[in-house]
Amino acid sequence: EDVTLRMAYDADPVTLDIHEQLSGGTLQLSHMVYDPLIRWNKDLGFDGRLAKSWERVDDNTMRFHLREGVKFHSGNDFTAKDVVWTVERLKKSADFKAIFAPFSEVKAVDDYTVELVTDKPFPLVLNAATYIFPMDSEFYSGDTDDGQAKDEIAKASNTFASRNVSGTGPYVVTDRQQGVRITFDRFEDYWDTESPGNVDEIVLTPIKENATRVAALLSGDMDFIAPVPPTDLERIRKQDGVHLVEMGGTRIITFQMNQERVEAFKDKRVRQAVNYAINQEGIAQKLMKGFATPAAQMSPDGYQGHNPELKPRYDVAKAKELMKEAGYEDGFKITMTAPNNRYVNDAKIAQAVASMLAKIGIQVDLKTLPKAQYWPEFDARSADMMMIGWHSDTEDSANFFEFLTYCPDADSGVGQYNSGNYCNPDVDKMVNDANLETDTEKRAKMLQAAEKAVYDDAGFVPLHWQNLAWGARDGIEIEPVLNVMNFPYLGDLVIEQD
Amino acid sequence: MALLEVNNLDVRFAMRGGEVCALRDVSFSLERGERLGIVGESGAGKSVAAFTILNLIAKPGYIAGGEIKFDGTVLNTMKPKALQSIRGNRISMIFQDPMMTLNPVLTIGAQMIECLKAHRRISTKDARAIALHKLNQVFIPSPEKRLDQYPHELSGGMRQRIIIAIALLLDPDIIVADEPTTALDVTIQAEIMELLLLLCEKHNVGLILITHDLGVVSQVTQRTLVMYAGRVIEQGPTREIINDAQHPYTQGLINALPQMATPGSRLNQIRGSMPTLTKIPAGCAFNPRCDFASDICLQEVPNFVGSGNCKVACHMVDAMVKGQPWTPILTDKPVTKTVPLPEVNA
Amino acid sequence: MSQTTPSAATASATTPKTNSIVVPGRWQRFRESYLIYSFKRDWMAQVCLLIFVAMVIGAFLAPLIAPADPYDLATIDIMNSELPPVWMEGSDPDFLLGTDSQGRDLLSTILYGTRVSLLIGFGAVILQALLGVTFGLLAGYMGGRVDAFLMRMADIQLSFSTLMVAIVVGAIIKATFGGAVFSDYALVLLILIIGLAEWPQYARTVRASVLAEKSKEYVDAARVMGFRSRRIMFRHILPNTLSPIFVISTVQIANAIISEAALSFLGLGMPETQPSLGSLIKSGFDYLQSGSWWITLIPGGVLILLVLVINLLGDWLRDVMNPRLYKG
Amino acid sequence: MSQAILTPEQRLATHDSAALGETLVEIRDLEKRFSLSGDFLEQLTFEKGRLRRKQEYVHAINGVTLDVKRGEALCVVGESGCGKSTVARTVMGLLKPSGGEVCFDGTRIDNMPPRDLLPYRRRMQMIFQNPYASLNPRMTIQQTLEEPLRFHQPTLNNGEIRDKIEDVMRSVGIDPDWGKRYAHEFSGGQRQRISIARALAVDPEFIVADEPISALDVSIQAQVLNLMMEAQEQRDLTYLFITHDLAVVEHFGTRVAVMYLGTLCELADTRSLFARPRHPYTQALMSAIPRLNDDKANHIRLEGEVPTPVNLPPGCVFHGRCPHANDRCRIEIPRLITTDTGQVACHAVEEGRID
Amino acid sequence: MIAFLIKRLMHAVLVMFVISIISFAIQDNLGDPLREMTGQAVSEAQREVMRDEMGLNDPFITQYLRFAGNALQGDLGTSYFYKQPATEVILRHLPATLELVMASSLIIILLSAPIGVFAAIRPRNWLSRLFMGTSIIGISVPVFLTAILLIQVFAIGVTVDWFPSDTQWGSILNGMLSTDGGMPSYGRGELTHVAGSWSSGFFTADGLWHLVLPAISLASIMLPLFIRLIRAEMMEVLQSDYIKFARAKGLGLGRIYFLHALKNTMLPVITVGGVQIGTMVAYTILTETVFQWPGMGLMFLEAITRSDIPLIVAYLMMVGVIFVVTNTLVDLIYGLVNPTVKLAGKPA
Ligand SMILES: Nc1ncnc2c1ncn2[C@@H]1O[C@H](COP(=O)(O)OP(=O)(O)OP(=O)(O)O)[C@@H](O)[C@H]1O
Ligand SMILES: Nc1ncnc2c1ncn2[C@@H]1O[C@H](COP(=O)(O)OP(=O)(O)OP(=O)(O)O)[C@@H](O)[C@H]1O
Ligand SMILES: [Mg+2]
Ligand SMILES: [Mg+2]
Repeated sequence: EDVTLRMAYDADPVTLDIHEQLSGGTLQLSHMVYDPLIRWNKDLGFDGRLAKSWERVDDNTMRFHLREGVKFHSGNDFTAKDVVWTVERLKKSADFKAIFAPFSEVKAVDDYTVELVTDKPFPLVLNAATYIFPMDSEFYSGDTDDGQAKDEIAKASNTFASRNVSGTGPYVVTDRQQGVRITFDRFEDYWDTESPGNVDEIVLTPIKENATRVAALLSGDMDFIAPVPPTDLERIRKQDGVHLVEMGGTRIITFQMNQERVEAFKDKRVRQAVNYAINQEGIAQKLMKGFATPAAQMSPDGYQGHNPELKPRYDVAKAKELMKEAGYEDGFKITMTAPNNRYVNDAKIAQAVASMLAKIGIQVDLKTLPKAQYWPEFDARSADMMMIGWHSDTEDSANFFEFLTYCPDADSGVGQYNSGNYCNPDVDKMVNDANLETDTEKRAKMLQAAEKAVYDDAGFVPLHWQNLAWGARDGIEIEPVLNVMNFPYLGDLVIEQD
Repeated sequence: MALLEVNNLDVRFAMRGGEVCALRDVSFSLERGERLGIVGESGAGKSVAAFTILNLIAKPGYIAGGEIKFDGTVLNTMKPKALQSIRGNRISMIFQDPMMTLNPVLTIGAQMIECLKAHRRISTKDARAIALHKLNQVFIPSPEKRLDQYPHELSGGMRQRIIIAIALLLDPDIIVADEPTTALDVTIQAEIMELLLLLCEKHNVGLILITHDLGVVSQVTQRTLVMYAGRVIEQGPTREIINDAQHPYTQGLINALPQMATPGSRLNQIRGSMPTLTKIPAGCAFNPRCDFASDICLQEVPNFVGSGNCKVACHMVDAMVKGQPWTPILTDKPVTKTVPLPEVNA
Repeated sequence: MSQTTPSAATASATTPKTNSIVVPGRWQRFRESYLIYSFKRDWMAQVCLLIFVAMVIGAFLAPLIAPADPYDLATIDIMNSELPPVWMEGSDPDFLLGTDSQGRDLLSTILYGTRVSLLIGFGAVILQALLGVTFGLLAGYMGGRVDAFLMRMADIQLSFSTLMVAIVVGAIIKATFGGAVFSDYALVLLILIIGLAEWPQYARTVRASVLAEKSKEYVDAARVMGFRSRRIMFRHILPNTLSPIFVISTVQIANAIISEAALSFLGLGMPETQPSLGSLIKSGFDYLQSGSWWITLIPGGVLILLVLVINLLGDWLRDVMNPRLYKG
Repeated sequence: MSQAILTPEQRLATHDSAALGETLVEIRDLEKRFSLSGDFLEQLTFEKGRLRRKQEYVHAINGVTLDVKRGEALCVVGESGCGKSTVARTVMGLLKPSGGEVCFDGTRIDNMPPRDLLPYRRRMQMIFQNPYASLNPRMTIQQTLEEPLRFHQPTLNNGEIRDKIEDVMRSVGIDPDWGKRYAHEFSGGQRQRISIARALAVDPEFIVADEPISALDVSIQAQVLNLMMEAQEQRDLTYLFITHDLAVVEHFGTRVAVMYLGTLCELADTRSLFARPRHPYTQALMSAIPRLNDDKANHIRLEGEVPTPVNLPPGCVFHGRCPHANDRCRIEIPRLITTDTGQVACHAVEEGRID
Repeated sequence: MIAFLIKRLMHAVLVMFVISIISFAIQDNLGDPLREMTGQAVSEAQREVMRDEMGLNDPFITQYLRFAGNALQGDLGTSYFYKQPATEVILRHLPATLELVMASSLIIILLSAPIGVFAAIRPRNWLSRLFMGTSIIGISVPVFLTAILLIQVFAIGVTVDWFPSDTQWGSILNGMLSTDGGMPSYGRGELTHVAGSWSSGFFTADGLWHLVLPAISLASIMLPLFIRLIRAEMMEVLQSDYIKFARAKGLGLGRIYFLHALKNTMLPVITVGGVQIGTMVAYTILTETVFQWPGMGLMFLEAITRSDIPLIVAYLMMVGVIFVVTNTLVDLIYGLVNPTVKLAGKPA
């Protein structure tokens, strides 16, 4: 009998074209329908998938040996030319081109060998390779009946690729009703015959409302749900017949202090005072129900830049002292804006931060906005403190710095999300250097130093890393296939049969 | 024995402020084929009397005493089912406003046929034939067509004729007509009254005609009952009452008609107005408006006196000088209410 | 008795023995009115009024009687969050009804929240009434094109629920003032939004009763006197349409409070920093299943109670005043 | 001082001769129609495969010409819906006529702007049928009476106004002390007297009374009629009195106008009309009055149904029900002809077929 | 009739015009659609290019005229999120909403008429009082609270342990007040494809089972209104002369209540109720949110969070059309039931 997994996410994939948008949803889909060259394992190391093995040829070149005998859903054979075609397409994608910009060339050495070439030494070649889900170049070449190129990437219109899919992955899309349901069947010719996965059919239903999603699991309508809201963790833990899997996440939630708008924030002591005033532990415990790891830096544990010395420094007395030193004993008024439907408990966190700041005399005028309206405000830097959460697309520390703490520069685009205008050229330099360093250990040292420097500067207010949680019916062994990146390898999922 | 006998009828309304008596001690009788008129000013209790005959008084009203005897059986204690078989069948009613009496969403035919079917085991076809026949009797032009029309497609006079046809449908013994023509024009009123009279005479149907138009009463009825504030104050043969009223109120009513005065001269008016039910004066209810009122009128409710056919409830009948016109004192008191009643946004 | 001439009759009437009749004053009239009469006999109405007045007083005296000021962020400690009400285990006697997820005292928050809800309810209804009564009067009195136009507008607006109109109006307001201003003036704006969204209810009711009044002859009498339209509309007709307006107002206050709650539930209402009952329910909604039911159910209960007593009072008023309301 | 009430003729005769018979209100070819078809879209119909605009009207008045002489009480009678009220309301300026003109004291008033009309408003007043609807229920009697005074005579001070109101209230038999009461505290007859007081308060010359007594009981009718006659006497009033009660007309009117379906069919002074009705409709009307003293109704039965004012019949509007109608009546609209006693619009009378 | 339909058509056009102008005027302020369409790392410059490509930077008039031109040809634009013509997206979501509304209407119609009539005929009966009391409570509880409670009680289940469970009565009471849950609380269940974009949940047990809770909660707000409306109208009709006349004719009570009175009661109920059922489409927003019912309401709310303007505009216009259509239907039905009304819109 067929084994079916009924699962609910908060959203279904926006498109079937995995190059159209770089988002969690797309990657989750990618891992079901496609296989990457290599993929992250639980220890944040790499496992080969379509690449059997790889080696660094020189500082600028990485060579991948591809698996043979792999078939696409369309029946086409998988070869090196598909990899080349895919990387080329990635470089055209608005969302992915940044990740693949360092690669100057991708070469098919023979049918089952490809090389990725960079101009400069580049330490993150393997990170980037996790984004290469080779597409069926034959399937996507040519024009459709109405004269559209099959490989076209477009956000606002219906392309061939957004409706049709041919990958090498464990599942084939059989039915898709956007916003309602998407159904997958196990790919019969799947190459990975060693995979323990025994699920024949997956039905994915989007359930946006947290409570309803949890209710669906509890009432037995769903086998597997994600995400689980912090408030319901306890319930799922307690309930018989279902279980919960939690992992420390990699998305950092922060507040940025705008130095251009607020004179006081130019003073390092004030910024430090703000950091001392905030009780990350309290937020993580009370608001997030332990569903977050208090943070004092951007890089989560396991990233190269993670500096274990940096600890949250909650100390209201110290904060008050610093305020006094800086001449702001009586405090001042600021505005704060945060989204209210972007991050877990975002608005509640902002409120808590506001009341914590009130205790050292900083009166906060807080507004929370839905994300669609929040981003334009954020781009306009319209408040003195703004919330931003960040997940590193490359699963690497440098990405945090580039977007969040670099001195903003409109031309190169760095510091795009640095709404605080924090600028420390030394830190920027450290990270730049690290990005040319291919020696992992050296590179880690450099990045950790950068984290320390920002910490000392109190360049922003780190709050916590948002944890991840999945709920499932007992007998669905999700734990082995889950990871901190939040793309479950469902191809390997085992459902216990009784 | 009279066909219909009403004895000492008391009807009350349980209002929020307490009970009010709409009818007190009302007695009259009707012989087979007799035509009786009930006159009185607005609020005298004429309609209540009419509804009570068929025990149609709706909550909060109820019959507090007395009995209504029809053909030997007492109606007011009858089981609802049995009463139903008398309503519309042996006693039927005609209401005041022909525009409101017919159900606007049912065809004339349906409303006639259902009435027949409620009382007779009869096929729809036969019922239709009877209905047609009755429509012919009331001189409705092209009756066939009318059966399928809705009330709003007909004029007021036509509707009232249809209501008469419905009243006659089952050849009743008595028709109770509550102001059947007040909503109609003079010419049509004359027509309808003539028709009613004709049919009643032809089929020997008893008629209780309620109206405030003394002219109509004088033309149609044989006997007349005058009501004031819930009581009968005078009754007797119509001619006698018109020509020689005994009660000061009846006299006043008749004398106030413009026909009774020389054109252009002052009319003989009764001062004041009828009391509301909640404010009925002690003694004779008419005493505040009466020029002949003496002490006894302020204290005792008068009993019927009178010889032969005419009966009148007045203490002063004998003391009165007949034909004395009324003193025109214009100023009177406003209606003061003891119980505030809801203001009705009509 | 001799026949008196009319003039003599008039003269004799000038010396009436009616000095004994005292014309009641306004207050006495009110006390003797049917309204008070039936109020005294209806325990349901009395209980409802009592609860309602208690809630109103509690809400508006909140700054005096509430144990804490939920707007003063400095007094809030996250470590106090989600404490249960005193009758449960693990509670803190300082927080009678427990605390919410931020550690705010729930009792105080509810008192302040009720105030916000009531302000919005009353404010919106006043606005609706102003707009609706004016438009309804105009439409009913002027008739013709004015009537057709205004009623068509009302129709179109009624084709969308308050929610949708609120979303659209909210967006327009944001367009005009900028998104950030919204939360600063959320109270005023919600009053505006709900007021703008529901004026047709009034307009239709008022129009219906204006049409009924207009056909009455006292209006013709006023026109015959040569009074100007404005005077006739406002001095003669308006006072006579007051009782339906009064009755519909109670229902509309209840509706406005519910609308606000619904908007807040969808995240389009009061910000969580200045919570109304609706946003309190919403903010506690996430905690319902995790066991901290009081954060959402206590404000929910208060909301239901408030709306219920207003509705019951409205029902009673309708029974007493007996206006033939436009039902739509 | 003891003075009997005078007959209408006597009343006319006692007026000083200059004013006597002089025309106060002149109604010329008055027409009024009401559209039935609503707005443009509702007028569209689909006929024979094409879209057409079709407008329907109620022809409430079709060319009525009437003079009201100073000091008289001109009664208008006719069936329900024949346009009596419409004539009254048009004369009062409550409706704009669709054709014809209305003159008051020699000045045309039907097309005057409201501002200029004000002085005339004061001189003409109206009394309505329904005593329960004609007083504003939210105003005290005092307010009801004061308002027109203050509006039309802004120069009066409070004391003068109070005196004046006391005067009128007494003259209609209402105790001035009750001014603080509201209308619902009064009975129908009292309310009607208050309405009359309101009309009298501004000292009008001309009063239009639209069935002022038909909603009242017989005993109260007498009170109100008496009051109106007294007022006429004391204030030299002119009445346009609308009613369908011919007994009242006979008692009260100096002249009578009989209307049928928006047209005037007969106009004569009361005495002669009752003595010798000329128009067949008038005759039918007369015969229908229930008299106290004759035992059997003996009225002229009219055949057929009253036609609707929407689709007016061609020719004489009465021909469908007239026992004397001939072909001419079915084609040609009769014009008013002057007879020895008044005016009548009937071919049969003109031709001498009926006398 | 033709005139009537033309009039309604023009009404619809007017409604759509007004809505389109308004929704266009607000579009800038609903947020930036690009943010939902691109990843976090895409630069502002690149977004600007995309905006240009999508014509979002054109002046208002240009955008509106372009939209209006297309709209006249039946094209309301393409949803940014679904990448399909907005009309198609809406049509796909429409059946879910319509089925929900239909199910609720069914509940409302089946329950409100008997209860309303009963409460009117026997106003003092304890059962009527109970109904009326419940109905006023029903009106006072916001839909979303009803929905949440329904889910809690019937989908998740509640365990009551207020009474001592060591006593027999305590455990019985606890058992009576506790529920097992297990009712489906989200989505539409198993669907059968009917035609075009219409998949129905009416034909499978699972589909119907899924309808229960959402339909009840949607009905919870309207049902009390209808009961009260029917009761009030019925009580008024019962006072009328023609009912008295029917009684005087000696008709049976059944016929009087259920033919004479009810038919007249239905007239105002149809006008008011029909419009209410039309607006119920709009009320579905809350219910659909709580039950994650994949209908138009949920779609609309999501379109708002995503600033999917073409979809928002199309939805608003659709609701306007639904309103006009239901109104037209209601008037047609009214015309059928009420003989005094001709469809020109005027009583004869
Ligand atoms: N349903 C009722 N509830 C309370 N009082 C009532 C009711 N029906 C009648 N009455 C009272 O009974 C009295 C008599 O009313 P009834 O209708 O019989 O008068 P009427 O003589 O028929 O008057 P009209 O000539 O106006 O028809 C009135 O004073 C009225 O207030
Ligand atoms: N505002 C209006 N709109 C449409 N038709 C009207 C209007 N007013 C009057 N009519 C119609 O004009 C005709 C004459 O009406 P009018 O009120 O003048 O009659 P009437 O003689 O006063 O009748 P009644 O004796 O019933 O008062 C009637 O057919 C009436 O339906
Ligand atoms: Mg009566
Ligand atoms: Mg009239």
